[in-house]
Amino acid sequence: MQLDATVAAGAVEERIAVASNWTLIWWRFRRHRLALFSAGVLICLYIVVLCPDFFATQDPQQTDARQAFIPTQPLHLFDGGWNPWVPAIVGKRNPITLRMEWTTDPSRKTHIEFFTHGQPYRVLGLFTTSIHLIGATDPAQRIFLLGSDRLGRDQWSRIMHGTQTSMTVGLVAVTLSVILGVVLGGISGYFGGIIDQVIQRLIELLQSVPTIPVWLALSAALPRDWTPTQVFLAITVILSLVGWTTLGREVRGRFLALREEDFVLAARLAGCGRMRIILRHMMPTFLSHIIATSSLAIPVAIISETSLSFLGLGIRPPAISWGVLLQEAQNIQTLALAPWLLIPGLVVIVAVLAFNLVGDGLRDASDPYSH
Amino acid sequence: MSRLAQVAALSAFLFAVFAFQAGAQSKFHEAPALAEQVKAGKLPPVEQRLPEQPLVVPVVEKIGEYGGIWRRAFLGPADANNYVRVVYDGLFRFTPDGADIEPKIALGAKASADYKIWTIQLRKGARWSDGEAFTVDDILFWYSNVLLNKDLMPTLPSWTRNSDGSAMKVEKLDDYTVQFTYDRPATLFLSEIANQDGPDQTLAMFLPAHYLKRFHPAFAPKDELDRMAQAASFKSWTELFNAKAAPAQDPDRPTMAAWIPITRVSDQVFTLKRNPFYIGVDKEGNQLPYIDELRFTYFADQQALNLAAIAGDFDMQERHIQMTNYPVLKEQEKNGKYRVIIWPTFGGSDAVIAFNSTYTADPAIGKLLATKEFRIALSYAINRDEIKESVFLGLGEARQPVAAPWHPYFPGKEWATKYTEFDRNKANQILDALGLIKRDPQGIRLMENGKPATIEISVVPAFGAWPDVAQLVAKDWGAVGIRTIVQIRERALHFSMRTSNQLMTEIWNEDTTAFPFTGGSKFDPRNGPLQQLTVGPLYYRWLTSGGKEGVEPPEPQKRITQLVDAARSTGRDGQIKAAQELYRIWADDVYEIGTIGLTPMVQGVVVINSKMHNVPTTLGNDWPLRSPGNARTEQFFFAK
Amino acid sequence: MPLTHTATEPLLSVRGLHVAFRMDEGTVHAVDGVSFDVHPGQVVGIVGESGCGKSVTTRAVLQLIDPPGRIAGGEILYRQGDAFIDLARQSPRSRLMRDLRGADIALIPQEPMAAFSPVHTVGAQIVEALMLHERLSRNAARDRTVELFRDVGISMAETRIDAYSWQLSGGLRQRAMIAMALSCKPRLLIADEPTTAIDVTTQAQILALLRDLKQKYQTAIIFITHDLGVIAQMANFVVVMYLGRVMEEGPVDDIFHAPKHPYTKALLRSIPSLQTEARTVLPAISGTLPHPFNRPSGCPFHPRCTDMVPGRCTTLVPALRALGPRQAVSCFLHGSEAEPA
Amino acid sequence: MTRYITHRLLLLPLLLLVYSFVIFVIIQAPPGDFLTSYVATLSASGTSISAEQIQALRHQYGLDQPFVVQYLYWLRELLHGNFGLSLEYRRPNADLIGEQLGLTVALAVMSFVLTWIIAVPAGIYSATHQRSVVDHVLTVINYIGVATPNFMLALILMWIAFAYFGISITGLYSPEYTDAPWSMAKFVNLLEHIWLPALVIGIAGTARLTRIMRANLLDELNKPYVVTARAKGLREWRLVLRYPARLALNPLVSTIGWYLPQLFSGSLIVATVMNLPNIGPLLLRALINQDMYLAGAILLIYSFLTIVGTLLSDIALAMMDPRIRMGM
Repeated sequence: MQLDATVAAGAVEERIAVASNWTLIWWRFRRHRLALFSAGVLICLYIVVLCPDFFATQDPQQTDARQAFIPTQPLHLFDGGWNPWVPAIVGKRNPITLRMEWTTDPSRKTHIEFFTHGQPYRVLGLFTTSIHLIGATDPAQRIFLLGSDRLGRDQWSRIMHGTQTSMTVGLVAVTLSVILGVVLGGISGYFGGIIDQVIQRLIELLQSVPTIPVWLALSAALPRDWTPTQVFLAITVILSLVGWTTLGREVRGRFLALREEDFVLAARLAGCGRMRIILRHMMPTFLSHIIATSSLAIPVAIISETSLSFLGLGIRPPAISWGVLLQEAQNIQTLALAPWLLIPGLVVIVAVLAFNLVGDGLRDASDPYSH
Repeated sequence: MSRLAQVAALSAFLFAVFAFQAGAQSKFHEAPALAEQVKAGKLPPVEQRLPEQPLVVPVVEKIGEYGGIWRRAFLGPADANNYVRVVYDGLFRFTPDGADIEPKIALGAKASADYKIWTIQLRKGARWSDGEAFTVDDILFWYSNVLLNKDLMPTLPSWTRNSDGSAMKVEKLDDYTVQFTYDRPATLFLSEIANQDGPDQTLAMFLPAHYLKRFHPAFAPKDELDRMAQAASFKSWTELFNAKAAPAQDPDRPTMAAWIPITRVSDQVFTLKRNPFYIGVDKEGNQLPYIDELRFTYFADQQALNLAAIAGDFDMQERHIQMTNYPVLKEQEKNGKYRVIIWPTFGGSDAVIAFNSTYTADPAIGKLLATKEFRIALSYAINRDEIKESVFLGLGEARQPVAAPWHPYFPGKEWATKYTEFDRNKANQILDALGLIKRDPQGIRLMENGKPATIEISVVPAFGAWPDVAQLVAKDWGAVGIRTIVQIRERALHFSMRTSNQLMTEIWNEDTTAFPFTGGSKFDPRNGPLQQLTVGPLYYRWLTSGGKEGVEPPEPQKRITQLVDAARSTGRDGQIKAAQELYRIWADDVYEIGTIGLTPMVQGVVVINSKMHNVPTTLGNDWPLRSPGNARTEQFFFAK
Repeated sequence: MPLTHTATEPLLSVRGLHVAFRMDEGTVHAVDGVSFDVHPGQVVGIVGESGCGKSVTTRAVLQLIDPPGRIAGGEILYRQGDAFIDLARQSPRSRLMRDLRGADIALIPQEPMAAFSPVHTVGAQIVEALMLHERLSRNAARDRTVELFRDVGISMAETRIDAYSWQLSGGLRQRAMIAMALSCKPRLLIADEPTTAIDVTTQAQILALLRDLKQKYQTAIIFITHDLGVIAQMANFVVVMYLGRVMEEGPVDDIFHAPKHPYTKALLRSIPSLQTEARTVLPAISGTLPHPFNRPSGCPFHPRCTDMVPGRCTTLVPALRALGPRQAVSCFLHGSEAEPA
Repeated sequence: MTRYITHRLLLLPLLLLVYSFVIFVIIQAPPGDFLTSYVATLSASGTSISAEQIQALRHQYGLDQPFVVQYLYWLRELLHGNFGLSLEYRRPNADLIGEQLGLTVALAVMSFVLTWIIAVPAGIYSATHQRSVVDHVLTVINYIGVATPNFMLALILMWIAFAYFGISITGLYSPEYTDAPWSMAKFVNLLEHIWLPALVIGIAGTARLTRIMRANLLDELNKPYVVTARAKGLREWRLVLRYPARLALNPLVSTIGWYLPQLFSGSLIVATVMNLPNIGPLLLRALINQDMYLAGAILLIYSFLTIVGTLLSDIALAMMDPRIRMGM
């Protein structure tokens, strides 16, 4: 037994000896089972981002007055053998309360299929297909896996499209603020002196201006004829303009500390150019840290987007984002009628949770002093 | 409106006679709290507080009981009209059905045969809420020192103008009789007077001279005024005066209403208590109001307000209640100990799509928007039934924005429902006929300049489920090959774009349909883009600059201005004829596409405490009627 | 098999101590069957390269092993009066252990810089120990601390006790640390490489100080170092460790003059001495210290051993064998038995 | 250190001047002005205000002046210690802010206290009992706490309260106490209502703080001075509190200053959703209605408090950590 362990340990050691920093990080990261699982969740979400239409059962904007406020339709996989279906529903308006009331019709079932043909869509702007992950066998039949909203739009499909918007906002905003933060923070930390002072004051200024009015002002100042998509992109940029400061500070701190380290000094003595020192020597030492910090910043951006859209200041319908979907749930009264409209909130929580877990896992894994 | 005027005068006379008899025959009664103050010597007895001929207010169900606090909600200082509507502190007021005008603070009014001279009779012995006598001097103070003061009133309101633009003449005949003289027939005089109760933070046409003189440079030393203004952070005496003259901003300012403010509209709770000198009694001689106190609680958020309403936190509230909450309200009736009733609006349409016929930013689009057939096609393309079902809970009817069937101005069913049937083929045919035949790969029709026809609907999320309507309409228009972008905008942004002629189309409601000739009617292109939607900001400029700027309006629009002018100086029958013609033009030329009308969308869902009585089950519901003020709120009461 | 080297009863007797760290990659046996005795007033030096388990051994004595490490076997017998207590069986948080720590057994840690809290004054941290174990009032404890500072040769003791550790020089810091360790007159002092982090001159002063204090306080010392020169100056008895195992132990003279184990010999060869000619290259021990997970089979030292016997040394683990009354070695070359697998 | 503080204080007026300009630019950035949005509001009920009247009001309020003139006017008033008049409320801004200040601060202090008295012990427990069941449970709660937007939490709680108990939990008092004078009963009523919003506002902060406390303490627990202290024979909890916890708190203390502006501004979204009488909604409303002097006053005070808060943080940190104190 001792021998086996020794052999195994030997194999381990050999690998460690040749492992690059990145491989080490990956090994350490792999040990966090929750983080690994969360990374899986995020990958799934980003697959949805790539092609929400494939996952959507129908056009997310398709309205039908007579299919408003349909509750969730539970998916059944077996009906005497593999034959997925959802219960058929019938609804009528209550003459007294004027509420649409839905009941399942036990005599009928709506059969559904996987990889079925439905409404055509373009994949990444490359080709057109009409294959959907899931859909009713009869294409004319609409199914509402997660219920429908007040205009009779399918929440499942809307969440898929909202995922695309919100996850992209998070990613793009954080990428931009990472670039800004690294460049400005790096400049500040590397050169020091007056440049540092100016950038530091700028950061303080940006940090002390409350975000909501900045947001209001900027989003109101956007060109008036922009479409919701353009506004959406602009909002992403704005989010990153506000969000880079924290990272900028961190990068500066790291630069300040690193500047004094021996190897940078050595590189300078060896006559390396400044840019080269930054890119070749300083950057790699905290790249992993930046990645970890960024993955923790994405959920913050997502929550910002959600909150702002919720206030009606961010992304606006007919564009779909998680915040826009949650705006429906803003109305307690709607919630009383249709609690399933809170589901997008759960999606937000899951995504943010996953980002946080992955971020923490990455941070732990990338910290060479962790044990 | 001659019939209205005559009715008003006659009813005033009848009321007066009746009231006189009531006063002579029976002793008056008062609220227990007031009786105690009388006993303590703090108040004169009720007989001395009431005018010789009190206003006798008919009750809806039964004679009420004194006491209670009427809990309501408001959304802050900009919601001061909430107060205005509840107290309806006017010389005259609209009757509950909105068809007539009845005297309130005034005793009656009489017009000369040519409607150029109006005489208003005040109630002898009527008093302000601080006990001072209310006389013609209070109207003259307004006339000489407010209306004719250039600092306070840089431009004259249209109803006070003679045909040459100068102000009408106001003369005191005696302490209780005042005479208004115009150089034109002023047939709509009473309708205007019934709205001179200080709405929109303007000044009422009768002001407590004894209180306000100390804030006016005609009576007070200038340096003293400056000192007072500065102490209150005001820049000028006019700001000070305006603040002091607004009851909602100054609790010390006496009013004539049934309840008087004791806190300010800028407070968390805007509280009003009964006016011990209120001029009204019920037919048994009980001085009104029945309810002791009115309490408006501030809500920062309309959603929170609605939630509180569902929980039964208000005793009678229709303002800011969203129609979409009707089902929840109805389901919670028992738990919340309230009942929910519906007052459908007077307005012809609760979501109209208004077109800017003078849009210039994109000439190709502008040309389409100004084309009547194009608008007709888009009207046919809308599936109104779907809008009705999903936005209006299945209430209301598909119609153009014209007066309601029960109203004398109703132009006829043919016009009310013109172009409202859902017919995509017809829409496509018309669009094809307009030359919009070629389409891009997405199926969007190409305009003559080769660009896809793209229309933007600008919509403000504040006042109704209009964004939903916009999205439904956008989908329908897309289906006939017109790409439609919905832009949900902040109110201020939307308005400044409207004023600067940047909007293509917008969604609003037609809430003053029954009043095309008074106030800031939306049908009159001369009222400008502040009131009037996007019908054509450049037409407005042309009309107001005497043809120097802007774009000359087409014949039908010019005809509308003639009709409005005619109605202002003609009698009731002439007004009805003018209005009907106006609505026919409106529906024929589809300057606005009506969708669904006659729903309770605008403050028409009423939540009433189960214990509250005398609230009418049907009511003319519109802003000029000051609903619920026209329901005679002073006779509402709580059953013990 | 306890070894006896003097007639007196030992103060501390470590018997077959095992300390294991259970990690996700596997279990590391940081200390693997270590035995030695400490007698009153005696200095026991533990030598070995970094990671050989010397520090862990002494931490085990104080029950200060952090998770995931734990004492996996063996005895740590500490004499109190006439009886021995097995410290290995005490809970780390027990009252008994807490009473022993600082009062009976004190520790001088490796890095004086990090061993003091940077936000508390040095004096306060010593006063705390005095108040805890000696039940002194704050003022009395403070006076004692000033005395202690003088004892360890800190000038301006009254002001220095209100200094923060980072305001003191390395030497002063280590003196303060010694003052703290001695504050409650411990019977056993564990000095964990006390001179590693300080410069050579100061090092000599500190060693002299420790020697003086040992006399004055009659304290037994376990002295951990990788520096054989220091051992020669300080220790009475030496334990040589490699990869958690004792390679050789014995009185300082025997170890230095008659080393038996190839590892001890190699270590001794690597220190410069006056006999060594200048500019000769010191022989380094060939090979590198293996990774803890990669413990060699058989004798742990065999991959680096010049005298290694293939077969026997590579597969079997030699047990510690007494060579004389006081010296012992674990090497097949010197007649060690193979340990049962 | 005194020099350092004086230096920072001397810089304050200059910073405020810069801030006042930035703020003015921001609040003036959206198109239109107060009257545009006022007209828009009135339009909901069919306004009868004419374009001429609006123009007259615009002149009266000075909104027709060029941007710079308006700014200089505002600045002049500010220099006289006058925050100006709210365009919407027609009352001095200082009064309006003053009225809301008490409850805003009460709520913020409450959530601050809740945050800290929950987070610090929880963080310490988690770190000292790493990988215990409680640690795992706390970690899960923390993650969820951080991941839930607080307006969502407010909505869910309000919905639960409404759907299952049929009550509306908006506001800080029962209706009967809203404008009642202060009394014991009103205070008790306030306490009954305030904890829920305080919790909602504080929950994300609590989760974040717990996580930071745990991580910091874990770092500190591995430092040699902890071993030294342990070797001294200190009781474990006493040792943890006295040494590593103290050091782990330092980075947190440096964030305390950030609470100062928050005390003042209230939590905007939650306060709006839950209808709390708070400066947050006042600001949001002022911004949306372009009541620019009110918005400007609130933002300027906010910036001022941010600067002062940062300074206070630095001072607090210096008091906690002698290394920084001596370094100043």
